[in-house]
Amino acid sequence: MARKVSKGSEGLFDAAVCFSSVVATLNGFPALSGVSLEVAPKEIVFLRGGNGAGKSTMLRLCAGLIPVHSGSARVAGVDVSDRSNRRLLRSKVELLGHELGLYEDLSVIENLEFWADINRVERSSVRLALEKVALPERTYGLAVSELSAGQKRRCSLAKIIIKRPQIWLLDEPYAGLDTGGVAIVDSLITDARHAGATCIFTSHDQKRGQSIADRTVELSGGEIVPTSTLPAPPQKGVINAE
Amino acid sequence: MNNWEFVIAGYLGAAVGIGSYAVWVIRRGRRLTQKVPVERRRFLD
Amino acid sequence: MLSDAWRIAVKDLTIELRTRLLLAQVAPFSLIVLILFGFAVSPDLLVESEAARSLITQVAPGLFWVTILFVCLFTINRSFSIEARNGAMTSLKLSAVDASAIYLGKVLAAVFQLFVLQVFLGTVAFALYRLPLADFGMLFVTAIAASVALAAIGVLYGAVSFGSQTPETLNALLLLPAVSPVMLAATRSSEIATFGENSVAWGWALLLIGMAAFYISVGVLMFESLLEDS
Amino acid sequence: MKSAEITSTKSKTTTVIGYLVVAMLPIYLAFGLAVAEPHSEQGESVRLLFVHVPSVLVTYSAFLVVLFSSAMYLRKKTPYWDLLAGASAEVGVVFCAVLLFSGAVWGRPTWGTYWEWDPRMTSTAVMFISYLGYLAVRRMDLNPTVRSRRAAVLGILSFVNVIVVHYSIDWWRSLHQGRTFDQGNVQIEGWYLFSFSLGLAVFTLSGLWLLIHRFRTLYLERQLDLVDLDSAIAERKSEAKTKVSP
Repeated sequence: MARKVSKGSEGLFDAAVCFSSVVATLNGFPALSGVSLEVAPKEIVFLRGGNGAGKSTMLRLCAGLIPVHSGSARVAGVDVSDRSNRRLLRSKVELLGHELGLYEDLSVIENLEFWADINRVERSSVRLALEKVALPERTYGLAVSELSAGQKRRCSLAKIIIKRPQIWLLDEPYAGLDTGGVAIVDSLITDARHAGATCIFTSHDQKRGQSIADRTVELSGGEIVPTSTLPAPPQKGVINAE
Repeated sequence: MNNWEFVIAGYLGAAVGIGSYAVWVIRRGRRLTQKVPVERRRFLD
Repeated sequence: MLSDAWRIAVKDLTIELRTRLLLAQVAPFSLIVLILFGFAVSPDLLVESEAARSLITQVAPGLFWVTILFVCLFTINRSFSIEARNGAMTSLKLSAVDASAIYLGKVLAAVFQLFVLQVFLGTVAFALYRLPLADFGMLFVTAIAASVALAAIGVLYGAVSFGSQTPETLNALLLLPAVSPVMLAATRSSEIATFGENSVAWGWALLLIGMAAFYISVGVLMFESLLEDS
Repeated sequence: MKSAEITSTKSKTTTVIGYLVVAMLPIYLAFGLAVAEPHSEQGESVRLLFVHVPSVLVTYSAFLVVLFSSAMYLRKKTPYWDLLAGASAEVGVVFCAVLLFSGAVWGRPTWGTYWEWDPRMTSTAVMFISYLGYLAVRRMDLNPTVRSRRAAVLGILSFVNVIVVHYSIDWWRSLHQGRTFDQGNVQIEGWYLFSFSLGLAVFTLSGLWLLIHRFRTLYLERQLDLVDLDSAIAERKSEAKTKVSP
């Protein structure tokens, strides 16, 4: 384990994410038709695009969950298509997808403690994470199936906080959250950056996305739309970290 | 002992089984070859 | 790795304890199968004929293990359906655990469930079919070894059909041929344990243990290839 | 041969093999059905040996090829090994059906029953079904890479069945006292040996012929998928160009 980590540390000088003409298919459909993108370490990238533009596929590919058909993809300095490095890659990334990744029949605390255990993280971080996502304490012992949709989302957000990955991949993190929840996601992303992490996220809420991101990247038809054709970015406010 | 009916059935069964599979494979091969563009028809011969 | 396996097993068993799917649905199901088998094989049981009695006694071990085969199918399907829901398997893959730990953990949980159901069904079968018991030790070893072998094969094949459109039917098609040697050995071994009188006594039980060891090692080696998405 | 001339999956090699089979077939039939003497115990039904045993050997070899190419696929990850495994499994299943059928019709005159609960027959039936399962996995609706890898693992695992079939009689004898049926108690020598060898040659060559053709159809299917993918990528790219978001 330790040997592998030291090998990966050279990746620190690489781009966090480096795609070059990546094609990826989902059941024969080219969800990504040639994506080239570079994301610098500590950058916050807002990935936008219409339905079926390939956003989710791209995030899943970053986590090594989809095979690369052609082109090359490196994430955190690791070649995504190289299976021998898969564990190294997965120790560095975490994906918050449409699926919650929670066991409905276990309680909130059981889910997160299991998650902490299998990621070799102290169980004490579970409480901290739950406080951060502001789940009320009375829900800790409830089975996940008894939570509301928004509470489930918060619970699965807590998972990513526990893992503290180097690269955060958030697919629609704002979906189903109330105003409080939205603010939490914002502060999580900025906190993560302060801790040295890179973040790529998608959202249908353009204003929200652009207000927090360093850069907006648009996907369309499984490709990155060249920046020149994008409308001028709005004046970005100062990011308030705390 | 005379069991020609079983012998014939055995030989015939084998012939029909293997033969019909061969016909199916050949036909499918012909049909697919027509569909594949000329430059991609090379086999690893 | 073993501690991860243990955690995964505990997680699976906790979920089973909460939902009680096996206890509340599979156990009664297997019970009715056992009863119906009895009827199907010898409807004369109701009139207490001696011939019917001896027939059911003779086929009892086979009936029992066929029932366990169904139970095994349900257990494996359940084991993977909890991971399919909410994309939990993706989470497991993104975590720091080894594929072999996931394999061992799921096998361990399945072994436990299978064993508990075997004890339950076995007790019922002995009462229902009025069987003698020649060698309890051998029966016990048979049950343990068969549970391990069935679980080891089941989790391996369950991962092959995981994520397909029809995992249940595909799993049945793949799993039943694969476990048939286990079923044969377990039937013979428990026959010997029940009725006694056989010179090769422990041969079948040892064969079972061999199969369990073989499939566990194959599973540990190959599970990663089955699990990866890319 | 130029690509444009290729209109079917045949090639020089398969043509030669095909002609060889056609040339040997009448000799094989003549020897198998006429020249070889009826057996002292089995009578005419011994002639089924020249169908049954070659089909057994071809089935074994086909599944051995599945094992080998599955292992190679896991090592090398080249799609051709995967295609070879798939083609070979299908050919093996066809010959396995022939072997089960010829075994059954041979069993009727020799044992008086089409099906005897003999360990070898039973395990052969199980093997047949397990390779049908393998073929079902190859048709699974999954990402091709993932499907190929799972099929490769299964292709290796399924070979356990072949080993069980081969040794089932010995294992059964050592663990279970009782009669076992064996059709192989005919001494294969003289004309029997010659007819059997002819049968083996005909069956092996037709198996090889089928394997090559089936491999090529699978290869073409793959090519077709790649063509479709190329056009789908082009279409998707043009979709990206035309649609500029606000």
